Amino acid sequence: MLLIPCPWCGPRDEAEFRYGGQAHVAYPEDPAALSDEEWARYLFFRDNPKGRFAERWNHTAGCRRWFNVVRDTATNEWVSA
Amino acid sequence: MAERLSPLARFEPVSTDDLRIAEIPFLTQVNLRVDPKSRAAADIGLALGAPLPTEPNTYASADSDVFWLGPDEWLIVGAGARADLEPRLRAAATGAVEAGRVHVGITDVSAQRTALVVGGPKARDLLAHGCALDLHPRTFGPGRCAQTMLARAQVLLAAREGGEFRVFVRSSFAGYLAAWLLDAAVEYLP
Amino acid sequence: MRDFPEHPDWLWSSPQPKRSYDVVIVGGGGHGLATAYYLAKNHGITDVAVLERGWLAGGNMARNTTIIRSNYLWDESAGIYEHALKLWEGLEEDLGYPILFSRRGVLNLAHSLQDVRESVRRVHANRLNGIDAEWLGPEEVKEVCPIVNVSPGVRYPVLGATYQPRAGIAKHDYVAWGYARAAAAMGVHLVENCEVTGIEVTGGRVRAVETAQGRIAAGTVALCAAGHSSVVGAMAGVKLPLQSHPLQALVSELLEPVHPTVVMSNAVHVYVSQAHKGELVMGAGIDAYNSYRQRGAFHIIERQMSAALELFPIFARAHVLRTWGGVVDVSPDASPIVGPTPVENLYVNCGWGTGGFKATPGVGWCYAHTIAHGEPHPLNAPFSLERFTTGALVDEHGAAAVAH
Amino acid sequence: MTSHHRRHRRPGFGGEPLRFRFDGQDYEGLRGDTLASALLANGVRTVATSAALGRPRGIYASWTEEPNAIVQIEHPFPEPMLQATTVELYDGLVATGLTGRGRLSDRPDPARHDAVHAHCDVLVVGAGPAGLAAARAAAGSGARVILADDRPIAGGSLPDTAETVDGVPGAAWASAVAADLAGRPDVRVLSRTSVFGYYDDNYLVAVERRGEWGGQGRARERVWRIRAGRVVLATGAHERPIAFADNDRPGVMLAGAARAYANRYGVLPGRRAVVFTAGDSAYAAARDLASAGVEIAAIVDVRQAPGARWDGAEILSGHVVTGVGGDGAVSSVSVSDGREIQADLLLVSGGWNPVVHLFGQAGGELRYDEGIGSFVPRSARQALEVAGAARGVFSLSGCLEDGAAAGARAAEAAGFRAPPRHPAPRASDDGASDNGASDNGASDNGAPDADEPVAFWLVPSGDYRSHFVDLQRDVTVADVVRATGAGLRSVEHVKRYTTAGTAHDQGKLSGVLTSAIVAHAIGADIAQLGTTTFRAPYMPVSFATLAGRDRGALHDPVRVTSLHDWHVAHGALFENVGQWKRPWYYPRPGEDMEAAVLRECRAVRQSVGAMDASTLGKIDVQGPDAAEFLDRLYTNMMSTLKVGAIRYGVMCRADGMVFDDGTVIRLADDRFLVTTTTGNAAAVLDWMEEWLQTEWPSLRVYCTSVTEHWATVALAGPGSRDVLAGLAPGPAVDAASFPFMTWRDAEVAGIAARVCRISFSGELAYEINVNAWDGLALWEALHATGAVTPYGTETMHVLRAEKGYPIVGQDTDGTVTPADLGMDWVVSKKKAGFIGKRSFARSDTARPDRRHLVGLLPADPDFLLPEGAHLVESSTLPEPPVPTLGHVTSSYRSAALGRTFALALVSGGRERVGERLYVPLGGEPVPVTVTHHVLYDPEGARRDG
Repeated sequence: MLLIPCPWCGPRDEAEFRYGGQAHVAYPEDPAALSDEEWARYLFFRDNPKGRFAERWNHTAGCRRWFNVVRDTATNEWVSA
Repeated sequence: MAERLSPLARFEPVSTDDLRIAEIPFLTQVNLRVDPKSRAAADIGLALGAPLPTEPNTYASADSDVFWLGPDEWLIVGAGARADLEPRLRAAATGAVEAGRVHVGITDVSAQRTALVVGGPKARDLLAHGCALDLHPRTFGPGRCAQTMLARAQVLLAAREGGEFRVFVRSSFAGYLAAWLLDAAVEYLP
Repeated sequence: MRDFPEHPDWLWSSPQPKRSYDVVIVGGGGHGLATAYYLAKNHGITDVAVLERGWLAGGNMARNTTIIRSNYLWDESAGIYEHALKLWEGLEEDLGYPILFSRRGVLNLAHSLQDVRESVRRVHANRLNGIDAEWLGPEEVKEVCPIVNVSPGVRYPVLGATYQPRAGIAKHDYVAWGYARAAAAMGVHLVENCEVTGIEVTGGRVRAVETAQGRIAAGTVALCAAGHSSVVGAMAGVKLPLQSHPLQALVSELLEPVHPTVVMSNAVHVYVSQAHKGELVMGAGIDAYNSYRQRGAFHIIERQMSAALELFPIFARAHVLRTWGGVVDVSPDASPIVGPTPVENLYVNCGWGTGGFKATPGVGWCYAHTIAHGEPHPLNAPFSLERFTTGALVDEHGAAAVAH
Repeated sequence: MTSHHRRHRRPGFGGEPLRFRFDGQDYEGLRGDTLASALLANGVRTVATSAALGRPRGIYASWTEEPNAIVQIEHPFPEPMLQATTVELYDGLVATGLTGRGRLSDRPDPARHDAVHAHCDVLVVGAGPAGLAAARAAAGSGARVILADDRPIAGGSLPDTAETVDGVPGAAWASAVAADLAGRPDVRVLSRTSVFGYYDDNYLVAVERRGEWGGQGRARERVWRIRAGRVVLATGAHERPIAFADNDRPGVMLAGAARAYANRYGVLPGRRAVVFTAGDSAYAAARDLASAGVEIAAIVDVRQAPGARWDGAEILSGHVVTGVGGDGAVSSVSVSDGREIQADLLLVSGGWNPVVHLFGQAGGELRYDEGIGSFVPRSARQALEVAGAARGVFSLSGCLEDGAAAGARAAEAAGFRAPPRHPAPRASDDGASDNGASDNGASDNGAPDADEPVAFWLVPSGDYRSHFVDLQRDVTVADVVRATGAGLRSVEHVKRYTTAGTAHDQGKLSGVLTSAIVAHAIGADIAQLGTTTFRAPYMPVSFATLAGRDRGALHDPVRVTSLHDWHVAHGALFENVGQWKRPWYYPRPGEDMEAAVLRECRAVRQSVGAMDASTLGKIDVQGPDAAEFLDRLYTNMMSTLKVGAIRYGVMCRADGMVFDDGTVIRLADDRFLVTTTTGNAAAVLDWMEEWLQTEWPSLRVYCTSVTEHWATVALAGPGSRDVLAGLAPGPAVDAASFPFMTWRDAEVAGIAARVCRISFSGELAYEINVNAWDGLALWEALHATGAVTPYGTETMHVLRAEKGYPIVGQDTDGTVTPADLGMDWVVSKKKAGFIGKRSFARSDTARPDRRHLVGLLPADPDFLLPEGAHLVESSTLPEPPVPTLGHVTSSYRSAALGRTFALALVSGGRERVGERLYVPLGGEPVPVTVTHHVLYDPEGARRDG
């Protein structure tokens, strides 16, 4: 049970959150202008590093805010910003 | 015509020296969304008699209880039937909304949740069976509130004076949560 | 109880890696070993090294719940899993190793009307594909597995189940070691403690791998790195649509036989069999977040126990002896990716998520074919990287939420 | 029956006699006994039979590390595979020895189990000398402390010894410290509580054995879920066995365990003993046993020059035990000098292994310590300290000091200022110990530890087939050597080849020994070889304990609407839809499902029916940009919707596949009410928040769930207008004044309501929304008219299917686009963009032969196709695999059509309308005709009544 640092509510149990995967993946400005390959990149391809990973969480059972944190996926340690 | 009915209308309250569990039905509840730094927020605070609490996981009590739910979200709870609460809040915000770019979300959610009081010397022990928050008075004393999980239901939990807690739960989950509380309370009941 | 077959007196040697091979397989798990075996056996390609960063078959091959079945929904999936099942049925003889394939059937339980519809759909699809499949009502479920609680009073009652009689379990170490031993005997080099740290690509073509034991040149490099596929793929500049998650399993003490089959339930999140010696082997849910940590969170185990006792009250006083976790690589449509990459002579086999073990012989067979011929075998052709661009996904999500 | 093996009763253990039965024989023990100590007190030496080889096995250890004495409890409730050494004796206990396998009971387990969350600044695991000292130091700082210990009484192995602290017996000192701690307001002392898992972010789980069998509703076992600021692991050490011939015989016992039976339980495990040791600690054991009345025949010490001295027995230094004799249990001991010594007890001590299991679980790294011949903590990742024997500090005074320092460090790291140190307790150090069963290497003469125990694991021999490494799995040195001979080089491989370490004790005793023998066999360095991975749980935990109270009705929340009690009272059968209970149909006496549903359908098509639709998700969307926001989410245009009007909409995921559908009501220029499917209510709100917060923060919109604020009743059928008019005299309800897809505020039966004219059945219909508190009043008022038939989800499904309306999740499966559903009309061609639009242009998604939603009419109008059946081209099936054309998504018997019909997703289906296809169901494939998916009232004439 990870203890996830919600920037608003403080550290809370993982069970209160929904995982959002890689952070900083913006919705394309103009999807129609993208090739099928570029669109597939947006839809399906996300980083999956072993190590530091900027990721998103949503505090669904709490303040409902989305936020980004950095976690080491090899150790599950939180990396302070 | 039938009476109005609360979600736990058939729940038998518990009242022992160690533990009290009862529904507080028919509270007027309004969900408020607004930028806390806006004039609308200030005006609503004035109308409520106390500024909107901006410290996460706290609540303010004035005319009504105002619970922090998120950085731009509050639950305002008036005792009993207060049909005027939502229009009053809307009226308080109108000036600011009309004047500028601030917008508000004001929604009557009175029947969305019902409230339970969980009190008595064993209240904290009982809640600890299903709530992962640290409810020690050092960290969760009177004036603190939190949206969290209690057993497998989402709740808004608030600490009040005298070691009493108030639990707001979605109406559809109320029966489940009450049954769970009674089951967990077995060891604390005579 | 020592009616249990012994491992042979000789398994494999630990050669020093050569400086160059025709084919280098990255990852010495079940898939890597099976691929090496079929490369040698079916295609006569024996100048092969299987490079393993730890000990052979120590990743997901050592961590799964050994369920073997082929009752998948989509024709593409059914094709490759059924091919695997047919190979399983003759594998003991083929490898000359007692892999303990135990045909005991699998029940996939349905707990809601929606489950029932999806299950019946899968049964009919399976039959068209020549896969044995039946739909059983609750009483028939009870006949197949008397310890399942089919009473209508439980929170999510059993409304029926699909049944594949040819499904079963095997001993995972025996399977891996059988492939390893047979491959080694044909000249394949199995190199342990040989982590791949880089992949050399020049002119759009793979040339060599850098390893903990030095540079090894390779005509072809075939990735079989399961949970670590993204990491290895990145070494060659190949980005894969994968996310790695911990998946847990657990085992009880040895118990007298009570459970004659394999039971899986997506809705209640249970899959369990009683292994050859008597231990209950049970899979738990997947952790939601990306992680390479080979262990999951405890609340998932607690939830698993709650679900297990709903279905099997008799398990109440069994004990959890050991829990563990593997790292599974999950693709967007919960189906694998097997085939060529944009880098010439570099192949990927990944994205098996929670379903890799049962596919072992099938994927080894098809992947070896792909490597040997430079183009996919018809059975793995649908599982290309391109499908994410065209949208021709093989979406086993619904069926594979807990598919093992 | 008074036992001749019972020497005395320890103070603090009561002494109340308890009757028990083992293997069919009645015995008596004392309160405070374990089953093992009680059996030894009764002279029972053979307790179980080995699993693979059928050899007799006795009691080898004294606590959780026991590999041999595995029993089945038969009464009061059957429980398989418990260690006799950890079962606390109680009156009436019935147990049997096992042969490697336990037995599950098919009687329902009456016991209750629960879980509780706990928080502390410092968690101390283990209440031995180091743990007690740590807890005392931490508590003195004002930190909130939890001290968890798995034994019934505090002190770790202090009660196993005769040592003193501050001049009082160690056990008494420990209970005084524990009592003092327990009395402090912010300290919680948990006894009989085994910490068995150490997870990320200092989350530890423990099981407390509370000794109840369901009486008074008390939980028998409780899981503690502990979140700790800082952890002190004071988990002690396990004594290490030595592999020699027949080392598995009853009568072979760890020296520390024998000492524990003598001191803690007042039980003599034998009469005449030989001690076989590689270190000093066994001398203290020998001394204690001698003073308890056991004759020590000899001490066989593998060292040439033992540091310890004792003149109570002959010391055979530089020698080893080569085997034991006896018919079953030990009756003699063979020594390398050729002697055979008569003895019924052989005490073994190969050194001590720090208990590093939790440390390992926490992700800590180990190093091999030559000095103690075992693995000790090197570096930790989590916020923890290790103290005492768990990190190789074995002397009592060392443990006390180490523990106090660790406790103070932990408190300081957690933000508290530790008080000045207590004066260090004076320990007798005559063979001191820590939790678990650890012991020290201090010699009798008080000399410093000049001669540390050597690493000695194996007595060399020409035949290793009875040198046992893992007693429970019957793994011998010969098996390990066979594994390495097969080419294996990794301890993990050897573990799997031999099964060593996989039994009940998970290799607590055999783990390091196996590594050592592998190292020996392949000439490797044990430090390089390492150990196998440490995994939770540290000791076995029952399924029921972990399931806790999440069982039966509490397994998962049951969600109900405000009308639920009425449905129950009126005989509804329910369908589980996610966590919701929805009325499925309302059978009347004598009706089966088919009859009830046909009746309900007829009622709606011919008069009027009412359905509880309260479970539909409802989201209040407010703000100046609400219309723009919904335009981006829905495939169709919402900004053009007029206030007072309603529009049906579909949402796709970015991949273009249908995600949800529902109606959108415009309440004001800047306010909408969105409805979602029952199952997707939370997902849609999350979806909206995700886009608002992460992609479009500039949009001025707020979303609020109001699902349960409203009770929603669908009133459908040609008679619905009259029923509504009768109850709501206010507004005009004629078709012109209250047109389709509009809404009105009205009073219905005196209740403030929002009435929407929408239809999911094709009939004239209204959806009446009231505050959920008034839901029952509305529902009863509707039924009081006498005109209304309640109907459930099954009827709703039939009616909508007749109209070709898809159900998301039934007629879609995550691979279906709006175009596949024949819903091009719901996909805006004008909007610049909406979520999913780009995906429609992908080559596969734009394919003309995708699966389309179509209707099917079986050639036999009475034949009901099974939902999930597939379609093929020809009436004769070729050999498999046969490609499918698609499958039946919905299939019903229609009262209105007077026949059966189905909906199906069929490859290129719209181009196949009129074609004959076949449904193979075994036997002759069933012929069906493809039709348009709207089968009933395709002109929509009925919706206005």
